[in-house]
Amino acid sequence: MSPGPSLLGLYRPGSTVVHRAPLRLRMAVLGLFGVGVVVLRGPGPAIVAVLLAVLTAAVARLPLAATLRGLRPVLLTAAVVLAYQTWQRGWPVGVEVSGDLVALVVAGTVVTATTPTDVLLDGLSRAVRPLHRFGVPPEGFALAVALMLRTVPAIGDLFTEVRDAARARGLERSPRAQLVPFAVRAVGRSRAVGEALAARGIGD
Amino acid sequence: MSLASESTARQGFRAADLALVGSGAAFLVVCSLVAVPIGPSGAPITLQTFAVLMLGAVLGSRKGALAVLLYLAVGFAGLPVFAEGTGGPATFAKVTLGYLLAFPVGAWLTGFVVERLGARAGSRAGARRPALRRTVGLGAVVLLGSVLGTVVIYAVGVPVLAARLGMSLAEGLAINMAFLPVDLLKIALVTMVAPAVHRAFPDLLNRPAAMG
Amino acid sequence: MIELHAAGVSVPGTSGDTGRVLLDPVSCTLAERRIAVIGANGSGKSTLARMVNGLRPATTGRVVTCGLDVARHGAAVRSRVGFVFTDPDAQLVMPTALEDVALSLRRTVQDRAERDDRARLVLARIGLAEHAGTPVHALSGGQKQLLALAGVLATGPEVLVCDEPTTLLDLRWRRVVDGLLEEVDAQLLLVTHDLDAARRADRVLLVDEGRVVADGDPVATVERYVDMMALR
Amino acid sequence: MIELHAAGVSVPGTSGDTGRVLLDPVSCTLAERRIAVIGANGSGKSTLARMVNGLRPATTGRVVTCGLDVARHGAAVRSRVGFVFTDPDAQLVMPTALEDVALSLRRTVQDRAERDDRARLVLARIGLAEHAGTPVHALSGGQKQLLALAGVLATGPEVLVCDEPTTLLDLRWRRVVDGLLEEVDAQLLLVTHDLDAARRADRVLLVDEGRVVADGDPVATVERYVDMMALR
Ligand SMILES: Nc1ncnc2c1ncn2[C@@H]1O[C@H](COP(=O)(O)OP(=O)(O)OP(=O)(O)O)[C@@H](O)[C@H]1O
Ligand SMILES: Nc1ncnc2c1ncn2[C@@H]1O[C@H](COP(=O)(O)OP(=O)(O)OP(=O)(O)O)[C@@H](O)[C@H]1O
Ligand SMILES: O=C(O)CCCC[C@@H]1SC[C@@H]2NC(=O)N[C@@H]21
Ligand SMILES: [Mg+2]
Ligand SMILES: [Mg+2]
Repeated sequence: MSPGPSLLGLYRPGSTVVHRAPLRLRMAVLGLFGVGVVVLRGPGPAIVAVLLAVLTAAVARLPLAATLRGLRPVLLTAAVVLAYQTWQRGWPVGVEVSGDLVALVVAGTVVTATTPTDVLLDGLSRAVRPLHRFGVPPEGFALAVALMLRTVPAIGDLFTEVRDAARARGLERSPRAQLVPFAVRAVGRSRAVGEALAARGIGD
Repeated sequence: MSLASESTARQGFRAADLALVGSGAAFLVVCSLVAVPIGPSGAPITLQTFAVLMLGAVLGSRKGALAVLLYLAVGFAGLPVFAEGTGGPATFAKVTLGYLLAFPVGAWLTGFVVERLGARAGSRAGARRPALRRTVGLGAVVLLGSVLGTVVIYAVGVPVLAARLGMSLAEGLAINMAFLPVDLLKIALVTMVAPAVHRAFPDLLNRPAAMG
Repeated sequence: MIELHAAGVSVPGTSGDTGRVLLDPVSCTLAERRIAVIGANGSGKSTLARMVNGLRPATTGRVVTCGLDVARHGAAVRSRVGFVFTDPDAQLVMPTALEDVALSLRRTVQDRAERDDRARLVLARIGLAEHAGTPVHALSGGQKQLLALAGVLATGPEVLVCDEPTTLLDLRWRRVVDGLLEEVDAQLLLVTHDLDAARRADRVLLVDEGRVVADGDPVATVERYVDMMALR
Repeated sequence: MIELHAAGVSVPGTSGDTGRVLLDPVSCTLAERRIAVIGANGSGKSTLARMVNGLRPATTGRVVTCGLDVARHGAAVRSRVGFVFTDPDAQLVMPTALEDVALSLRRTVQDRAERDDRARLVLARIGLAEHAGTPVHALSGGQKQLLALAGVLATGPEVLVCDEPTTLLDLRWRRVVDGLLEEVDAQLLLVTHDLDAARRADRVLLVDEGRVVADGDPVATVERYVDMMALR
C-alpha cells in the first residue's frame, strides 16, 4: 500500500474571499448554518440552504468535477432518501431531509477545501497544549500526527509481509495465521519506535 | 527500586505510549480504507469497528481511546481518513457522524472491560493454568468487552443515522441490521487475536499509567 | 528442481510513470543441490527467490517448481517449498516459540501432545529448549532467526528457499545454520551476502540490476561479483 | 565516558518461574574512543548497550554516562548519547527524510526555517540531499540506516551507541556506514558481529552468557572469541 496522494488532504488552494476569510469566521458561519438547517423545518428552507451552500462553493471556485466526485456517495444517499421518504411520508419530508443532507455536506466541503490541513492541525495542536497539565506532552499531538502518517504505509507493508510469510508456510487462508502475527508485529514495531523515540530524547 | 529510577522508567513509557497511540491511529486509518458500500443508506461496511475494538482490547482504555481520538482529530482537520475518503468539517454532516463520535467511547469501554476483568482472567486465577486455558479466559473477557463496545457504537450511531435520514429509530435499526453479521465476525476476530497479542506482550496492560 | 522459462517480473506503472522491470526474463533449470544467489542490494535477488514459490508471481514466462506450474498450483507448491525470510519477525506467526514450531507440525502430526513433544525436540536441537514458553519478541535477533529456520525445516520441504537467513547470526550459529542447511534433505536456493557460503554452493547466480548476469562456477562467479562491486 | 559500577540486569520471574539474569553485574570504566562489544547471539550485548543510556534500566548497581547517573537523569543522558538500532525502520519516525533530521534538531535549534536549513546540510553531508522530501518509507535499507545515523549525529552526541548498525546492509552500504562511523566525533560503543570492525577498535568487550568474560586488547579478545566459538 502506498502513502499515495489519497492522504494529501482535501485542500484546494485558492485566493477567493472564502479562502481569505479567517478560519474562525468560516467555522462559526458553518456552525450557524448547521443550526439553521436543523431548526428551520420544511422543504422551503432546505432548498434555500442547498442554494446558499452551492453558491458559496461557486464563490470559492471549487473545481466542479473533483468536488462532485467527492460528493458522489452523499448525493446517492440523498437521492435514495428523497425517494424513500417521498414514498413513506410525502414529498415535503423527502425534500427537506435530502436537502438538509446535501446542504450541510456541501457547506462542510467548502470549509474543508478552503483550509489547508496543516493549518487545522496546527490550530488543534495549540488547542490541546493546555492539556499539558494532564500529562499530554507539549508537541505530543503534532508528533503523534507525524508518527501516524509515517506508520500508515508501514502498516500496509507489514500486512503484505505477514501475509506472504503465512502463505510461504502453506497457511494460505488462515485468518489466525495472518491476523495474529500482524497484530503482534504491529505492537512490536510500535514498541521499537517507542524505544527509538526515547533514545532520541523525544517524549522525555 | 528507588523513586529516581522509576521516574526514568516512566519517561521511557511516555515515548512508548506516543508510539502505540500513533501507530494505533494509523491502523484505524488503514482499516477505514476498506469500505464496501451496502445499499445507499450512506453507511458502508468498513473495518473501522474491528480496529476500534482491537485498539481498546490491545492498548487498554486510555491509549485505545486516545488513538481513536487522534484519528478523529486528523479526520475532522481535513485528512480524508474517514470511510469513502471523506474528512474535514464536512464530516459533521455525514449520516455516520454518530458512529464516528462513538468510536472513542467504544474503544474505551472495550479496554476498560479487558483491563478490569482481563487481569484476573489472565494472571491471578490463571497463574497455574496452562497457557491455553488462560487464553480462553481472556478470550471470554475480550468477547464481552467487544460486544459492549459494539453496543455503544450502535447506541449513538443508530439514532444519529435515523435523525439524519428523517426516519424513526425502528427504521434506523433496520438499516443497521445489515451490519450485524459483519460486525459479529469482527467481534470474533478481535476475540481470537487480542488474547494472542497479550500472550506475546504479557506486560501490555500491566504497565503503570504513563503520561500522568 | 526449479525450472524458469523466460520468467520475469515487472510492476505496472501507476498513473504517470511507465512501470519497472524488477527482473528481466530468465530461463534456466536449477537442478543442483545447493544454489546460491548473490548480488547488490536492490538487484533483484529476493524477487527471484519469491518467484520460485509464487509469492511474487512471474508477470511473464513460466515457473515450474517440484514439477508444478507455480501460477496454477501456487498453494501446492508453497506446501512443498520452505521459505526462510531475512527478517524472522515476519515469519514467526505464533506468540511463543513452542507454539510456532508446533504450528508447522500441524500437517504431519495430528496428536497435540505428540506435536508439542516433537516441537520441543526441534527447539532443543537449535539450543532454544529453555525458551519454549518465551514470547517470540523477547528472543534475541539471532534466536529468532534460528527459530524461523527450525519452523520451516520441521515441515520437511522438498525445496528450501532462504533469503539471507544468517544476517543476524554470530559465528557459531552461522556455522550451525550452515551445517543445518548442509545436511538438509532438500534442494537449497540460498540468497546471501555471505560470499564464503556462496563459494561452497554447487552453482551461483549473480544478479545485477534486475538481470542474471552470471551463472555457473561458484568461485569464478563470486570473484566476478567482488570485482564488480570494487568498481562502484 | 561510560562507567559501570556493578551494573547488571535481570528480569523478575513471572508466575511460576524464577526470573533470569540477562547481564551479570559488571564494573568497568570505558574511556577509549572506540569500544567494540562482541559475543554470541543472546549473550547480552544489546542488553549491555541499552543499559548505557537507560533504555534497559540496570536492576542492580549504577551506570554513569557522561558523568550523569543514568537512573536519575535518564532524559539528560539520552540527550547526550546517540543510539543507532539494527533495524532503521522503527527508528525513523517522521514521514519524510528532512522532517526526521529536523526532529533531532528541535532541542538545539528553535527557529523552524533555520532547523530545516541545518537538516538539509546534514542530509547533504551523507549524500541524501536529493531525498529531503522523499517519504522515509520509500528509501532503501542502506539509505534508511544512513538517515538514522544522520538523525543521531545531528544532535552532536558525546557518546554514540550502535547496536549492529550494518547487519542488515550489503557490502557497499556497509562500507559507507563504517566509513561514517570511523570519522564520527564521539565516543563510540559498537555492538557488532563483524570481527574486522571489532579488531579496529581501541578496546573490545567479549560478552558470553550474560557475563563480560574478556575485556581489553582488540586482537587478543577477538581471537579468544573465535577460539571459544570453535569449541562449541
Ligand atoms: N512493488 C514494487 N514496486 C516497485 N519497485 C519494487 C517493488 N518491489 C521491489 N521493488 C524494487 O525492485 C528491486 C529489486 O528488489 P529485491 O528485493 O529483489 O532486491 P534484493 O536484491 O533482494 O535486495 P536486498 O539485498 O536489499 O535484499 C529494488 O530496487 C526494489 O526497490
Ligand atoms: N524480557 C525478557 N525476558 C526474558 N528473557 C529476555 C528478555 N529480554 C531479553 N531476554 C533474553 O536475554 C538474552 C540477552 O539478550 P540480548 O538481546 O542482549 O542478546 P544479544 O547479545 O544482543 O544477541 P544478538 O546477537 O542475537 O542480538 C537473550 O537470551 C534473550 O532471550
Ligand atoms: O463515516 C465513517 O467513517 C464512519 C462509518 C461508520 C460505519 C458503521 S460503524 C458500525 C457499522 N458497521 C460497519 O461495518 N459499518 C457501520
Ligand atoms: Mg532481498
Ligand atoms: Mg542484540
